[in-house]
Amino acid sequence: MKVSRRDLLVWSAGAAAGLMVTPVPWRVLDDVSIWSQNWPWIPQPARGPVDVKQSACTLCPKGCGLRVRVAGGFLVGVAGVASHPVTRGALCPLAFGAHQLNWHPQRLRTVLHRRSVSTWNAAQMAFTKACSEGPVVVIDGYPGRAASQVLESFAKNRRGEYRVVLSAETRALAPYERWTGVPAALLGYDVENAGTIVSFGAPLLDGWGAPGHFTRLWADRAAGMNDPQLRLIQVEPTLSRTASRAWQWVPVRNGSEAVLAAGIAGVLLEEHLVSARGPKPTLSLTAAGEQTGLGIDAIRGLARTIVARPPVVAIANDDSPEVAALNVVLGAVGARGGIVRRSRENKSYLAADTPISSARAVVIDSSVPWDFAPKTDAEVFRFAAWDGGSGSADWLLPAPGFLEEATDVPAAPELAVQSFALAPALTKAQHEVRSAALFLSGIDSALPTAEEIIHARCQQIFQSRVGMLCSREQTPVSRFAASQKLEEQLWAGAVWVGEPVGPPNLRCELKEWPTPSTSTRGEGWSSSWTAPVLPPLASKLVEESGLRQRAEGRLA
Amino acid sequence: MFPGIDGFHWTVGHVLFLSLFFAVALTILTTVASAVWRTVRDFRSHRAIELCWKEDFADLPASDRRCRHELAGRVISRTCDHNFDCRSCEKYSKFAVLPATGLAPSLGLNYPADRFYHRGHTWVKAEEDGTVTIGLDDLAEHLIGDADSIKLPELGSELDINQTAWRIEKNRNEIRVRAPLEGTVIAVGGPKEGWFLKMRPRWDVHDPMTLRHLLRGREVGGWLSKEMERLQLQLRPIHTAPSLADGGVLLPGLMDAVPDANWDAVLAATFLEP
Amino acid sequence: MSSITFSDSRWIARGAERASFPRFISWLVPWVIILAVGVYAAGLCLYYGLNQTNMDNRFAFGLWIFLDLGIIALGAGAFFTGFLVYILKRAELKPILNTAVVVGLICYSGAVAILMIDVGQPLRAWFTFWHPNTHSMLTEVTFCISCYLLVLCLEYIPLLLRNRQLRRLPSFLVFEHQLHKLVPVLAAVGTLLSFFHQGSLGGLYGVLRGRPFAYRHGFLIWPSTFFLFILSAIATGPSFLMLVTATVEKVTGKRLVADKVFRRLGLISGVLLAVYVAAKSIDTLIWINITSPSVGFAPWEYYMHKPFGLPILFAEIVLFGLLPAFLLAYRRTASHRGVLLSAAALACCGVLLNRFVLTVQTLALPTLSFDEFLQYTPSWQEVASFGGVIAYGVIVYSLSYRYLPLFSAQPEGGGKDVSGH
Amino acid sequence: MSARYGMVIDLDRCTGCGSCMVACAAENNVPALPQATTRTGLTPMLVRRVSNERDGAERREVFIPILCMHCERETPCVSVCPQQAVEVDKATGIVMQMPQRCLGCRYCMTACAYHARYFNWRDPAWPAGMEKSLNPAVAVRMRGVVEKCNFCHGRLHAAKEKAAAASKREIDPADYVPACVEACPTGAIRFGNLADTGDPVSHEARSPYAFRLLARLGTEPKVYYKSKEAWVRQLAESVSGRETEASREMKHV
Repeated sequence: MKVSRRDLLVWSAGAAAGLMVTPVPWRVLDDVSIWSQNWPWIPQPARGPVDVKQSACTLCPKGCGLRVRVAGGFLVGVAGVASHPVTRGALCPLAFGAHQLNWHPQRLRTVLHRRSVSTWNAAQMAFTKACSEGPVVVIDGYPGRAASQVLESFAKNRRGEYRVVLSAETRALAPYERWTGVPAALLGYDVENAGTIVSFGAPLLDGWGAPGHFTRLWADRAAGMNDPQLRLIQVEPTLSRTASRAWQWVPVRNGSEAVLAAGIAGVLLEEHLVSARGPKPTLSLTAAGEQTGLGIDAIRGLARTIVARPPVVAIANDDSPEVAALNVVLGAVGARGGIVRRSRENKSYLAADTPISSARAVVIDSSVPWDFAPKTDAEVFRFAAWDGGSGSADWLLPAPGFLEEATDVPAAPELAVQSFALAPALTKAQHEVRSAALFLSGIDSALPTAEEIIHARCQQIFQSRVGMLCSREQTPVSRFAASQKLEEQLWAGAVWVGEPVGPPNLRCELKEWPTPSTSTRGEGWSSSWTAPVLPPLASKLVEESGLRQRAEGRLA
Repeated sequence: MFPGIDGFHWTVGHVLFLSLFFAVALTILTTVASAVWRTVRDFRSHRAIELCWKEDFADLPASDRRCRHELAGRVISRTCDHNFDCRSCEKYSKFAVLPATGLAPSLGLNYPADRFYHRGHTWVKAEEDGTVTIGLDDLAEHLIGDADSIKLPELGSELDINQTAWRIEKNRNEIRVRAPLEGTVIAVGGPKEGWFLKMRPRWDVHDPMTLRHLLRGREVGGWLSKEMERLQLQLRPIHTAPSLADGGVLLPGLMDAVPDANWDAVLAATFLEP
Repeated sequence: MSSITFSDSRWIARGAERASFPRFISWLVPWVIILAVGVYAAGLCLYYGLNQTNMDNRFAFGLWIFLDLGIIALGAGAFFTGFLVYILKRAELKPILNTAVVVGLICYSGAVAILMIDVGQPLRAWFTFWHPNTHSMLTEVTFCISCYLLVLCLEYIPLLLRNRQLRRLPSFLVFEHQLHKLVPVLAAVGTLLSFFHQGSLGGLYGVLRGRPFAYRHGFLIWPSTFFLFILSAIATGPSFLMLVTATVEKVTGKRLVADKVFRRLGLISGVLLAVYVAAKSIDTLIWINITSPSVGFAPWEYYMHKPFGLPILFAEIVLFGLLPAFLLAYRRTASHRGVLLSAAALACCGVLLNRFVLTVQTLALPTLSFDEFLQYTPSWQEVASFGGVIAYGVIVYSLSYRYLPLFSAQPEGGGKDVSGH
Repeated sequence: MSARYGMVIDLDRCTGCGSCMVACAAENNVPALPQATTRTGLTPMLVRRVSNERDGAERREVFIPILCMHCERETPCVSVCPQQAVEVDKATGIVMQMPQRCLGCRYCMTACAYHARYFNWRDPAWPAGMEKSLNPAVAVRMRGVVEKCNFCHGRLHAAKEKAAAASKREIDPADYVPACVEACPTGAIRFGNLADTGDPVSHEARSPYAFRLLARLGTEPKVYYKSKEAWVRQLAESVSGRETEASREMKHV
């Protein structure tokens, strides 16, 4: 029979109706809802039991305590350690995304020789050759570690130099090193006992020192109080984060902080507001009043306010000698709540930025900030976990990334007391990495290994019997029966904190008011961040919220 | 939405909202369903063709829906309201008695008086044996001339009145000729035979009621003159118009003679296609 | 016409004068191009996601929602005419009934199409039917619009089946006949649905407690915007129909609808518009003096951001409200065709402006005291899909006008409706 | 008994470091997409910098962490969602967003007075291998759905499981601390059960210095702020409630 149009119509209508009573359409709907929930390209998180380990952050010399979540051998989360004696659970915003850093696209995965792919053997041969031909300079960005010791002794053995790139906080302490003879790296601010802190542009609440150390102190003693125990006075041309939260903000003209310091010192001495004797500033008060744009009365008032609640300490953002001198006038050097000596040992470092006269090779440890480039024509062997791009080295050698190697963590630069912690490796690199220390001990078998040094350090702490071991509860070192126990606990995330070296522990000679020097200032909120890259999640702070600007130059 | 789906909980809102929604949805679906069902029913009860004709009739221009009595000149002007089916028209007898003043079929067209004529330009001739013969009337013949092809119904097929009885292809125009009355096809002819169908009507052909709806006598003349007028109007742009106007002989095979007239419209009008 | 060139005359209603096929095509071409671009843009949005648009977390709604609200308001003519003709038995409006249905179908299908692009997960659109939140205005809108779109299709079918070729199939013609008999039911249902979703579209913003600029007190569960939207929609729907018809008349150079129909539409539109303006003014006063201050927002806040100054409020109420209302309703002015049409245009602009203010200004204005006033310019993808919908409308209408008996009462053709009298 | 979890954020303690934002993103597997901007980014916890609009020494600034306020009364986003993808958890008072049911209509975003809801404008993506560093406790949201803060619901879940394992009915408050609270270096963000009068947070919420943003909208947000500075407390109000250049000049008009 022939099918008429009508038949077709009827047939298709019937088919459509019939289809509705079959499970097909409903099944399809159901599937659609499932498809639309997990497309193949939506990444699925790592599986496996999550265990929580304690460690310490090694991304900058502040050594914050970390509570790290690990799943299937991968880091899946970072948090602070509430029981940590210094950071007290705080971390810098960047650290919370640090567990993603090892996967950063800019991760250095192979040895690069003049930006072209090479091998570890080639690097080793090149370096041994260089060593045989001349002296070697080793540059470290994080002194005081076991690894640092390895680097130093290698340099010594080779009649080379061991140099250090100091953190902004330490550099700011340079004048005191000149006047007291105590290395800046061993000085610290006794902020716990300070009554008034005058900050000359130092970002005290914005990345200065160990996160959570000062900020928590400020939060507990000052935040939102009309008459706080701790008076934070911020001297800064612009309304910075610190200034906006400070008890008082002194908006001076740009670059006139030092002048203000001199002005204040002048008032203090003239009105006998301080007992300590110090050199009289050459600058007249009127001049100070003009140059700072504050006026005489404001400066007088400020001087009186400052001394109203002792002890007082002035903190500079750079190595300005005037601010240091103000501290001398205030009698804050070597006094309680002022600038104190952290430990009795005496150890000074050669700053890295002084020109390198004669060297055949320069080794740069991965702890050195990426934007530090040595002034030299020697062959540069640079260790780095991330490739910052610019060709500042002949050799780029992939170093362990975040928590990929075990290391020890000495005290943060601005601390008033010694501290010591251990950071166990919690994950493995996906490619071959070597730390500078490991590389050098491969060249010179006479070198002690980092493990031995750490072991020895634990021994030493155990024998000294001073200080506390802080984990959930605090245990005096004297309580420990054996060094192993102590070491175990340290590996498990406990932190050793020494005791303050009782004052007076500094003698400061300053005859006349210093002349201004070329100052080096810290760059800002992420200045102590050594890696050339930021954790991707930092984009939340920079691009997605505009809460922060990229610090110019670095972390581009 | 339904009990068992996660996160479901009855609330007054649900009850009101959903019942309202389903009421609406149900109404819509019922409407469609009933429309479909009625359609099917119409086909079952053979009312479909009648309905189609009603629709078509309704869509004819008023000028094509003149009452036969107007054509016969019994009334001045009257539009048919019975789809040309005078058998059901109660007014028919009222007017039928009036004297017809219409003119006899002329214009050189051959309209034998022993035949009945349908508005679709077919004629019906009642035979003694109770069957009828059906053919195209002269005007239609003149228009079409020689057809390219003709599709006739199968023998024994039932035809309803006004249903398409046969189709004629001419110059890529499809002409659908309407059946003048209902019945069963018992024989098919063609142009050569001079007739197209022989049918056994559904009702007794000798009963005057059976063929009442068809034109005859003077009505035919009136009707034809109207048709000629219409043709003239539709073909005016063409120069054959005078030959129509002066009552001259209508050209045979007009479609070939005047190929570029709007034949689509002309044929539609002639064979009662809206 | 010569027998070589293809001709679609067999598909055009007998006796209806239409442009030649080639001319018709040349008219369609530009629109088809616009439509194609629109479809491409929409494809981009579906494939790459809504990052193709310039919407963002605060401007979560953009051009598209304005388009939806706008065309749905203008499409209200469909249900309202149906309501007048079938429920209130205003036979004199029958001539524009068909065109109303087509316009309605275009507006609603266009709106639904845009909505499907606008949501982030179109595949989950049906979830709303599966887990409806009966407290959400959007649920009401979704249900009603989908139902009403179905109704409009059903109302369109009889029109479609009356195409000269389709009607030749007896089954089609009979079905058309039967369906047409039931259309009043559909008209009633459509009226119900439309009243609800036109309202719900207004409620959409009226319930936004978090946006004091849009938030309104109301009656029972419905904020005042619910009723205002219904009013404004039915007030401008007829005006839009007038505009469409007039445009068609201009394009085709034919008189399709008698002037009295126009004047009747104008009168209805004018009177309703007047009522709307009155209601709107009262609502605005209540909002300025009670609703907004009660949640701590001084009304002047809303108008201190350029370009959304007080002039907008003035334009909405007077320029696009009172003025056209008067022009449409007053016999003297309404009898002048030009005035009538420009008044209708004003009325349509008014409803569009109202929707614009409610959608765009609401989002642009700050809520938190430290928010900034936002600017937003649609991306080309948004604009293109917008244009696509317009083109789609023109094309569908052109096709319908050419092949279907839209204006059944037009002098040229036959028609069911002239047989009535 | 059912809890009413809420927060008190001491704005005097907030230094705007942004640790909470990063910690939140890391905890909830929020992608960091290179194309994201301040207007299309995903920041369920967002710290905003606000000034008193004065100049010179007069100028003051404050940092305001903005997150979902978990409104209690007529929760705007809940009532508007067409398909119950947003719900208030009766047991905790937490406003829950169900990404797997969300249609992406963004109606809830327009309903939120705090702009605390974010839309996934793009497919979530991480550099090669980095997906191994995602938090296993939280599923990644797909493109085209809305997300927001849910008080780290994953952690609540974990705490409940822990309690159940120890066959306890109530969870130990110490076990349930949202990531931002944990991360805050100054302890500015405090989290707790407002229903429990013994809870220090519910006590702080009643302090004279505590306030809630746009409280007059009447949605009863459960995130409180605290500041001793009057101008900061004024921020709770709308523009008119706040002394600004704009408001002053407008009032003259």
